[in-house]
Amino acid sequence: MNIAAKKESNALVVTVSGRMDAVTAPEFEKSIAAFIAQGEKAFVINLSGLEYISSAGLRSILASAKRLKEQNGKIIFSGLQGHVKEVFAISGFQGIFKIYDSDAEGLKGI
Amino acid sequence: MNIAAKKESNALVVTVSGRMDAVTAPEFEKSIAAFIAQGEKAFVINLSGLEYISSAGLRSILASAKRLKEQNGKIIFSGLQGHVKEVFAISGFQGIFKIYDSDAEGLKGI
Amino acid sequence: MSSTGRVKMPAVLENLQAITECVTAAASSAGFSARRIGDMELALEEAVTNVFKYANPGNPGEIEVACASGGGKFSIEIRDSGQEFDITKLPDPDLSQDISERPIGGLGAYLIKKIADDVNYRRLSGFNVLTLVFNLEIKK
Amino acid sequence: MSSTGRVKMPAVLENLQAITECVTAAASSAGFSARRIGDMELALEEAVTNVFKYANPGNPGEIEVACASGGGKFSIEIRDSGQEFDITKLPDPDLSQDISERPIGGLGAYLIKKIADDVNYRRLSGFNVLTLVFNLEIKK
Ligand SMILES: Nc1ncnc2c1ncn2[C@@H]1O[C@H](COP(=O)(O)OP(=O)(O)O)[C@@H](O)[C@H]1O
Ligand SMILES: Nc1ncnc2c1ncn2[C@@H]1O[C@H](COP(=O)(O)OP(=O)(O)O)[C@@H](O)[C@H]1O
Repeated sequence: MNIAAKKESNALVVTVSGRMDAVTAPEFEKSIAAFIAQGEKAFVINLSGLEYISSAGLRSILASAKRLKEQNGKIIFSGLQGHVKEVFAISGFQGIFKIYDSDAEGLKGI
Repeated sequence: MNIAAKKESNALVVTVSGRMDAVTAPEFEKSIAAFIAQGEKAFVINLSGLEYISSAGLRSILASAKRLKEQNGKIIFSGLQGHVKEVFAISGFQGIFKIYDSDAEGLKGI
Repeated sequence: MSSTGRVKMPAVLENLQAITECVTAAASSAGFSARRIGDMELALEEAVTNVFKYANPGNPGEIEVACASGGGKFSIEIRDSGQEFDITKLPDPDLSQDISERPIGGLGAYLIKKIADDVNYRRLSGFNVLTLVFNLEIKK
Repeated sequence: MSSTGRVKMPAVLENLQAITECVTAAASSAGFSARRIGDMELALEEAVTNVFKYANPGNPGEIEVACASGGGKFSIEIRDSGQEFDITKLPDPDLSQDISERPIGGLGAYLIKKIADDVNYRRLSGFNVLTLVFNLEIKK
């Protein structure tokens, strides 16, 4: 898994690529927690380069979203592909998160 | 396996990276044969990015060298690393081929 | 002709990748698409991480994963000697709850059931034996 | 605790990667370095491609590869039902010949013998059983 962040005017765009599995998912949660500690409150998570996600990944996404919600923050997603899209659909994450095709649309919608 | 070629004044530098195994090695032999057919007679084979070689790789190297020898051509090697260096040593290829640290030295020595 | 694979290892997270690679390599040689192999990988990860996390509280046990292709199907059998537990009996999670209400976790078994074409559990002389079946043709 | 792996597949080049990945995954979980795993991969490739090429002239048979770690060693057992052939009996190649004299091929068995810490062949009820052993400590 690789995590890269880019500050935009109204949100932090975090691009996650590779695999989010039981081994790597905790890193994602830690990164988001660190950004929140630095004062970030709005996140666009770009998953266009994410090839694989398991329930461990969903777990760290939901934990991050709960933490943000408590602080009136926001987290939305962009660029979901094949397998990741399917897992978001099956697990109902498609219904509880805002999902956009691109970062630009996400930044407008946030 | 990835093969890239660059024409220098006195030789063609062919950079081979990745893996040269029973599945991929025949591609190397085919590429060299095609370059010979195009009139190339002197080759510096840069193996600095080659991670793995098996006897199938040695086979296609020796076959290429024999073809070149018949036509008074030349083939030398540069940049061998760890595993590849070890396989060249065990198989005696270190003794029958000229091996240089860099392409520049190879181009001088050819 | 059929292809089979089998691994037996300590049931710890460090072995997730080794177990997964054996199974996906066999599935790939059986002719499944990369996409469907990703599905299998997911169901397998969910099943084996549950064994890592819950089957042997206190000290890690062993896990054995066997896979076989044949007859247009590919089956993965996960066997552990931990406490008896049948994931097929778990109720489905409530997917309508929003972010604050929704419990963290509880999706693993559900993903397995949704993704595999067939899921079968047996308790066999002290072992949990979970079998996941994937049809060679794309599901549905 | 020990780790074991086993694959049984049609003995064709298309399965080289699947066989290799199972063994290297198990070796990696057994704690070998990437470099030593590369050595194993080489010895394994040489042994299985010989089975693919020579064991069953005409129609491909099956190959079974089993590996196990334990006692500071990792062993790989390659089993096929092809014609009886003992690579440990092959004479070493002449490494002093120059490019024009040197025959193409004949290095596979030699590489196996040089790289594995121990090589053992048995003919067992119609099967060739070749065992390659690697010590956990770096050789020599
Ligand atoms: N092998 C097992 N042994 C004992 N309990 C288990 C086992 N597998 C799952 N469970 C129980 O079932 C619950 C649901 O499992 P699962 O759907 O995979 O989600 P999660 O592991 O994220 O909670 C777990 O929280 C655990 O309490
Ligand atoms: N499993 C086998 N069955 C029959 N003959 C074999 C087998 N393995 C190797 N041989 C014979 O031994 C020779 C040397 O094998 P090897 O050292 O691996 O080199 P290569 O395969 O490149 O010739 C082969 O050319 C072949 O004639």
